[in-house]
Amino acid sequence: QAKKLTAYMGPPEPTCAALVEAFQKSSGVSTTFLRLSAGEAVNRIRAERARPQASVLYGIGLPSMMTLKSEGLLQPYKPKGVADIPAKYVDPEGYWTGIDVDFIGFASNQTFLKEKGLKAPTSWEDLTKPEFAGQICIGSPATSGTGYMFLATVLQLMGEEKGWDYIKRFDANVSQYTRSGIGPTQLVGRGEVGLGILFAHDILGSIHKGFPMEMSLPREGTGYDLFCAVMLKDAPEPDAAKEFLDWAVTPASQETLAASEYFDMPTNKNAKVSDLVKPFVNAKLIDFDFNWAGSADTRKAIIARFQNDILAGRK
Amino acid sequence: MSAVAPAGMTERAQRRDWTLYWVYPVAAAFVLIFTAYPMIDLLMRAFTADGRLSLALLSETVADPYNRKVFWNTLILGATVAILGTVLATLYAYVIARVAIPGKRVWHFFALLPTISPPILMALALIMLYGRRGLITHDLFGLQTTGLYGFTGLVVAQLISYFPFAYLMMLNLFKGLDASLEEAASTMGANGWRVLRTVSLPLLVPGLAGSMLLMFSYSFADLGNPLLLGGDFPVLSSQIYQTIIGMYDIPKGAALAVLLLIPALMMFFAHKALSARMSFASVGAKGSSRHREVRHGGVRAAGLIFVGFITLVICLQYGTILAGAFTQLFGINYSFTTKHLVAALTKSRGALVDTLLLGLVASFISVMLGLLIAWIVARTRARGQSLLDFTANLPLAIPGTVIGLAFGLAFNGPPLILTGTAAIIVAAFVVRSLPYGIRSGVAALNQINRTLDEASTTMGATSGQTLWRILLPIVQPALLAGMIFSFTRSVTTLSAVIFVVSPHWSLVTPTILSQMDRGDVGEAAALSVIVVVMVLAVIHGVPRLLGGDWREAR
Amino acid sequence: MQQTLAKAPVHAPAESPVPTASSAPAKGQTLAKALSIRHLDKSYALGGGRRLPVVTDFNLDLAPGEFVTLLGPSGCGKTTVLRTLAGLEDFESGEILLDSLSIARLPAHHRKIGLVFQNYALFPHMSVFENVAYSLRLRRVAEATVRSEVASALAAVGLEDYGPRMPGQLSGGQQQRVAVARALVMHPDLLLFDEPLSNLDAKLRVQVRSELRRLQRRLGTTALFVTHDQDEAMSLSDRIAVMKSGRIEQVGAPEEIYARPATLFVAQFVGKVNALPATILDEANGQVEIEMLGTRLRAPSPATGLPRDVLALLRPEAVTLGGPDSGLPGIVEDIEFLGDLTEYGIRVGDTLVTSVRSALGDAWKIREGDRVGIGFKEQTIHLLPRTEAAV
Amino acid sequence: MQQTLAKAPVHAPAESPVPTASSAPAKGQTLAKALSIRHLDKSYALGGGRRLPVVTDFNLDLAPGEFVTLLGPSGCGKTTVLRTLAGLEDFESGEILLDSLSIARLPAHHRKIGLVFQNYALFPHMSVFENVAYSLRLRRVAEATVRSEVASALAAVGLEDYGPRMPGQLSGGQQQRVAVARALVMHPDLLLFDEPLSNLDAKLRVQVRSELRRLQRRLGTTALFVTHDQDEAMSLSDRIAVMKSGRIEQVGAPEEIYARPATLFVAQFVGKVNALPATILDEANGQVEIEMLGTRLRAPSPATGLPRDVLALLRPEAVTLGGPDSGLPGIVEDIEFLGDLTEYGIRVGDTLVTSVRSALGDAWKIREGDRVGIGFKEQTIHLLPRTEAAV
Ligand SMILES: Nc1ncnc2c1ncn2[C@@H]1O[C@H](COP(=O)(O)OP(=O)(O)OP(=O)(O)O)[C@@H](O)[C@H]1O
Ligand SMILES: Nc1ncnc2c1ncn2[C@@H]1O[C@H](COP(=O)(O)OP(=O)(O)OP(=O)(O)O)[C@@H](O)[C@H]1O
Ligand SMILES: [Fe+3]
Ligand SMILES: [Mg+2]
Ligand SMILES: [Mg+2]
Repeated sequence: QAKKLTAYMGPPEPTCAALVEAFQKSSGVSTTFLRLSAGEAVNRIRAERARPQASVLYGIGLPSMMTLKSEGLLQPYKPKGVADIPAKYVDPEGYWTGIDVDFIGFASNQTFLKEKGLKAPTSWEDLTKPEFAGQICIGSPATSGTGYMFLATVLQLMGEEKGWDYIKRFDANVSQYTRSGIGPTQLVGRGEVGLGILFAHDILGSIHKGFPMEMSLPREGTGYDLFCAVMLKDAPEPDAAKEFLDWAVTPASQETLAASEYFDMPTNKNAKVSDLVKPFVNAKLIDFDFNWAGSADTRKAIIARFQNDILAGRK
Repeated sequence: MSAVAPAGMTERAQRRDWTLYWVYPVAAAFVLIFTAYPMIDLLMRAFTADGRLSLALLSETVADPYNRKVFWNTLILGATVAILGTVLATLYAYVIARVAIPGKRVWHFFALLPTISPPILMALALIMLYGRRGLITHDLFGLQTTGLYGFTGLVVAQLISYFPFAYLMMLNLFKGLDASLEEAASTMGANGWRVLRTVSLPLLVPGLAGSMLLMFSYSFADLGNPLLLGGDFPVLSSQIYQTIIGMYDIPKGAALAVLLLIPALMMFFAHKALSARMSFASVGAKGSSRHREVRHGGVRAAGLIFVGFITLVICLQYGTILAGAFTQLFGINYSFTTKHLVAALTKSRGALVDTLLLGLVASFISVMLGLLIAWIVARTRARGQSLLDFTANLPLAIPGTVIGLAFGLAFNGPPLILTGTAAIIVAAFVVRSLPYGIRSGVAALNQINRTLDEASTTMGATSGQTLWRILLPIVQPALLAGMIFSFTRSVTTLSAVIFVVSPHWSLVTPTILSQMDRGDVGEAAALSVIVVVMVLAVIHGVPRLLGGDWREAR
Repeated sequence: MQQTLAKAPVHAPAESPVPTASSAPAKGQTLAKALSIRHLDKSYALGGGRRLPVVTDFNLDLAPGEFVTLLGPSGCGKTTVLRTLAGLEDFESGEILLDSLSIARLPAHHRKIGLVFQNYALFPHMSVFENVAYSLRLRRVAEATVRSEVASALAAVGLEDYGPRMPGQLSGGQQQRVAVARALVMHPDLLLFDEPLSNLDAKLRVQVRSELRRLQRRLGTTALFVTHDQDEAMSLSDRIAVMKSGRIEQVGAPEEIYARPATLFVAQFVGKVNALPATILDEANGQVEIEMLGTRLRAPSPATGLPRDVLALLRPEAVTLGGPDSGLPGIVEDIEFLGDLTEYGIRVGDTLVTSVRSALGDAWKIREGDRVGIGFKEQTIHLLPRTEAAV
Repeated sequence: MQQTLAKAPVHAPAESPVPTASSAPAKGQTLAKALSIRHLDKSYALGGGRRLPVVTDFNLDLAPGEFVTLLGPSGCGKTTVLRTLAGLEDFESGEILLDSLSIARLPAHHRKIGLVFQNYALFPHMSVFENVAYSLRLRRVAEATVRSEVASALAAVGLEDYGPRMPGQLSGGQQQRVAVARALVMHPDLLLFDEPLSNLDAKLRVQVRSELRRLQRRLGTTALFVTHDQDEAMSLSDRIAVMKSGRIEQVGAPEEIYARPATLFVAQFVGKVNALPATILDEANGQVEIEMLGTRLRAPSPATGLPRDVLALLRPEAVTLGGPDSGLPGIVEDIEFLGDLTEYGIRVGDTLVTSVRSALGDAWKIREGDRVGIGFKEQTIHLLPRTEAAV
């Protein structure tokens, strides 16, 4: 009798489909998936606490995973090939395993740069320059992982006080906070705004699609997120779930990501990196404190302050 | 007639007959289980702190100045959209129903197109047309405006999206007016405008109020537009969304939802009081429904220009989407391609089929249920009908996200577990379109002279038979409109289903959303075009299947 | 004698309906039913908590198969009575009995009472045929029967060919006739008609009403008929009930109502009448001697005792016109041509006396201003106490 | 002579309306206007591309201030004619002139034509007062004037106290009267009435119609009145136009229509008539000798030449009843009581002859089966060619 698996997944639909297909081929487990954003996934898993519908959650950022873990919604499992993955990308308790890494980058519209005779920003401070007034777009920290990651990065890098001060100055240049983190790609791509703060894979994906965009990184270092695979508490299909997690850490699995136009850095040392990502393999990443950023309290505090100090002030 | 009366019915109702005895419980049960229960379940979260009843959370929410600003924003936006939308809809309906202009079928068709507006994409089309680099604002008029983001953009977007519903409602009411009343006015010297102002509109006051309520509520519940175009104009729906999705804070989201309920409640009761005072039955007794058209040259020209302008705006929207579906990368690379269409048809076939199926089932249920509740409200004096009416109408005011979440939370555990089934999706669809079914049903029933019911009754028909054989056929157009509405609404709703879709039942809108999220505008546009075509096929096909008469309705 | 009475000689006394069927009921029909309305009270809410009493202590009994007409001025409550009988209005108190069984608490659709609405109430979405067939369809009558019943009902109202039309495509009179056919076809226990022929021309009205009367007799259905047309009331009814402000003023056979009205109101309502002040001088052998218009006359003595001061009621057709030297001298003041009759207003002293006669072909043509002599058919004089207020 | 004619003696010949105002128009009123309808054709779409011709080559002229009644059977097109005049229906061809100016292309609200609808068409959202005041408000008449005008219009129809009521709270007859008041108050150039009194009882009807006629005269408004009531037509109208299937059959003064109908249809439509086959034997000095029912009679000679075989038309009131030995012997077969008159069907050989007389107070009471002798008022006999098909 064929095994079955139900998975909630974060990556774009085609990537999920490609992953699931590859997994089915290699394991024979017939798999259904549902694509969800981070917030949707967390709330759904909470809502389904009494009667979980899925066994696996894949491709959601670490902060959300930590929320789930703290609420007792995850079940520890160490996948078989976990040794090939650097220790900092794996939960010592075995609740989560990192699959791919993505970092915050700056996307610039080339037409915009050319028209105004400007250069792409290469430091956090560049973003507060008057040339960029009303030209920056970023996912809202309240609804998107990208926006939250940006806030957390800035606060970690600059410290609480200077961080908020920076954000205030940064806000003066912001044209719009979008619902989803990826929202700015459309706006930057079409020249609605000049700059976007985005996860690198979103920028690279847009460049790949043909938008006149380029990517740059802050030289002070940038924050990153770790996209993980986990097994859910009381998973209805535990065996298939384990099989999936085992497969998820393999190079073959991680290479499927790039093959489906999802441009991330795989965590498995043996996995090949796609050409678009290669120039950024050595990007300077800060030592991101997921424990701090992922805790529900931090999250609430940061977002509340952002809303009251920053958003409420905009007319 | 004897037997024991179920609780909650008046003496009068008892003397009627048995129909009420099954209709009422069925309707009440549905509303209790699928509207009241999840909503109460969710709202309870706003009133509990540490497992005990408390107002702490609520007062904290109200005290927050940011929330208050958001609250007023919501009200102002709602009022603006309600008033402007009703005015537009009434004018449009008037021109179509009463002014002699050519091409009415075409104008009617385009006015209804936005009911099938695919989520997010409409807003994106707006950006592409009227944004900073918009084809019209920038490329045509050389403007670099950010006016689209914020209040103005929201008003425009919500008007385009929601005016058709009000239009449909007003059109049916205009058609139902007793023609001889307007004729009488015109023989007494009233020109077209005066007839409209002194006779038609006053008779339509309940309908106008209903339309306002509808627009108000849609504006309240709209999430997609505020998220995309809201800019620095936050409203409650997006605030609730951010609180729940962004901060994972369900209780606070619920508290905000309570805030949203206050104006919704007020609107609801104001409308109810108004229509109770001002409904005048006219159709069907001795009246006639052959209306004369206004032939005045100036009026015709003005009507044509007005209708043409609105149609142009709508066409531009859909033109943009169509262009997006068939070009490599709209706005950047205009070379023609069918690859998006092929991709949409192959990859999303499952979602399309599921959506069609569930949408049809849901629209049928919601229309029938809506009519039954409308009948209870408009034609019986059963006790508790007001409460039933109110509860069933609640979802009007609540953002789909909240309903979806409430569903997800409530039906995941005992006593009723529906998570992962098709039933929960259908129920969510039905709950969301039921209010429209009820409102248009009540409006239509109120236009039917009671002597028709009475004639039927004296000839031996039970109230059920009267409902089925007399009222139902006469309100058929309204019913069909309701069904079309419900179907399109179900097919295009996003927020409500995001928490109830399951891996086993996928729907088109979440798919479009994720395509948009990953930047596959072409594929999203292609899928939207398919949805539009599919819905049009249903709208035109179902009536034909149900018999010639139904076609009249549109 | 009235023709209709000759065939259906049932005059039930007011309080005890005689349960004999007036005519042999048609095969398959149940026996005709008696209707009894006792002490009916009904008012309408006017808003602001005020109520308008519309029907007050209304009593009426119909024998099985009887055809009674309700006459009364506009707004007196006729429609309200019918609607209450049909179960469409609640009422405050009273009792409605159909064959001694109370139907007051029965819902309308169980009453088997057919009502022809004053405003027709045709179903706008059904063809004429389907409108008429409606009650049969409700009872799941076989299609063939439906066809023949509907066809004959439509034929009865002269609309054989209109079956496929929609009500909106009919003239007012045609719609009204459909409403009548629709009620006839359901073979109810009681038929209520609310001015069912008001929009028909005289010729058609006579035709439809005699057809209607024929059908009602054949089916033996008890019927209550509201009309504002005296001719109709007189020629159709077994008995006539005259209403005034929600009460019954008088019930009786048409001739009785016409010749011996109980009140001045009734007298005036069922036809033109001369109400002349008179004084009783003497009474003997069933005759009274009265003084009126300055002359002495003999009139039939009324059943009940009367005061000295009375009103003498004289129908215009009981006032004859002759040459200036015959009878009482008068001057013609007013002439109105009414087709078959011409009406004359004759001034006698201070009083205007109305007389009618068929002027057609009269050798002697009367003109305004002519001097005439008037006479009275004395045996038609009907006396009422003078206290009776003039209407 | 007819009273109304005495006061408004305007009989315009059909094709050339005489532009004299029949009565002095009230102060501040514009002069009365003549109406001329020429060759009007109108049909309704029946669906499926078929059309139903309803009005065909309709011609009618009204002199200024004239009051003409349109009579005709149900469904003959009366309402359609009125609606077309008011501008509520399109028509295929023809011309409508008001004082020689074509109004055919004028929209309804510019025509200044008042129409009382057959179905009242009261505005349900306005009180009775506001309904009547509507046209005045449209013309921004001063509030004080509105009050007095509305009050007097309501008084004219006997509804002084009903101003604040809503139409839904009125009886049928009350609604109808409000509709009449509403049309009167607007002082139109042309007043169209579509059976405006059909739901009123005889007494009220007489009252409202004389009030209506008085107002129409005072204002000098030209009026076209549809009714199905012959008495009404006869007593109200300057002239009567009889319609049949969308055409005018005859136009003329009431007496003319009644005494000298142009066709059998007209004769039958405006009253009961005996149409007896007769043969012309001889003609001399404006008299003809005819044979009828086996006897010889003298009748007035008709204006136009006639074939030998004719129909002799005799109104029932021109048939007198006497003792069995007087006149032609006959047997009473049928008696119908109609209030002021009683109708008798008398068999003479194979033929049933109808006679009416006021039976009231007659010493000699006729019963069914009695033998009687009948006589004829010969000078009222009206002859028509026999080819004229019986209706
Ligand atoms: N809208 C319509 N569509 C089709 N036929 C119609 C329509 N209205 C009226 N008719 C038909 O036209 C004819 C004339 O109608 P109209 O209403 O003018 O009659 P009428 O003379 O006023 O009759 P009545 O005295 O019964 O009111 C009728 O035979 C009627 O059936
Ligand atoms: N719904 C109502 N609310 C208040 N008053 C009403 C209502 N319906 C009728 N009336 C009043 O009740 C009285 C009786 O009305 P009803 O309709 O019974 O009269 P009717 O005798 O049928 O008169 P008509 O001959 O004019 O039809 C009238 O004075 C009317 O104004
Ligand atoms: Fe939604
Ligand atoms: Mg009535
Ligand atoms: Mg008519």
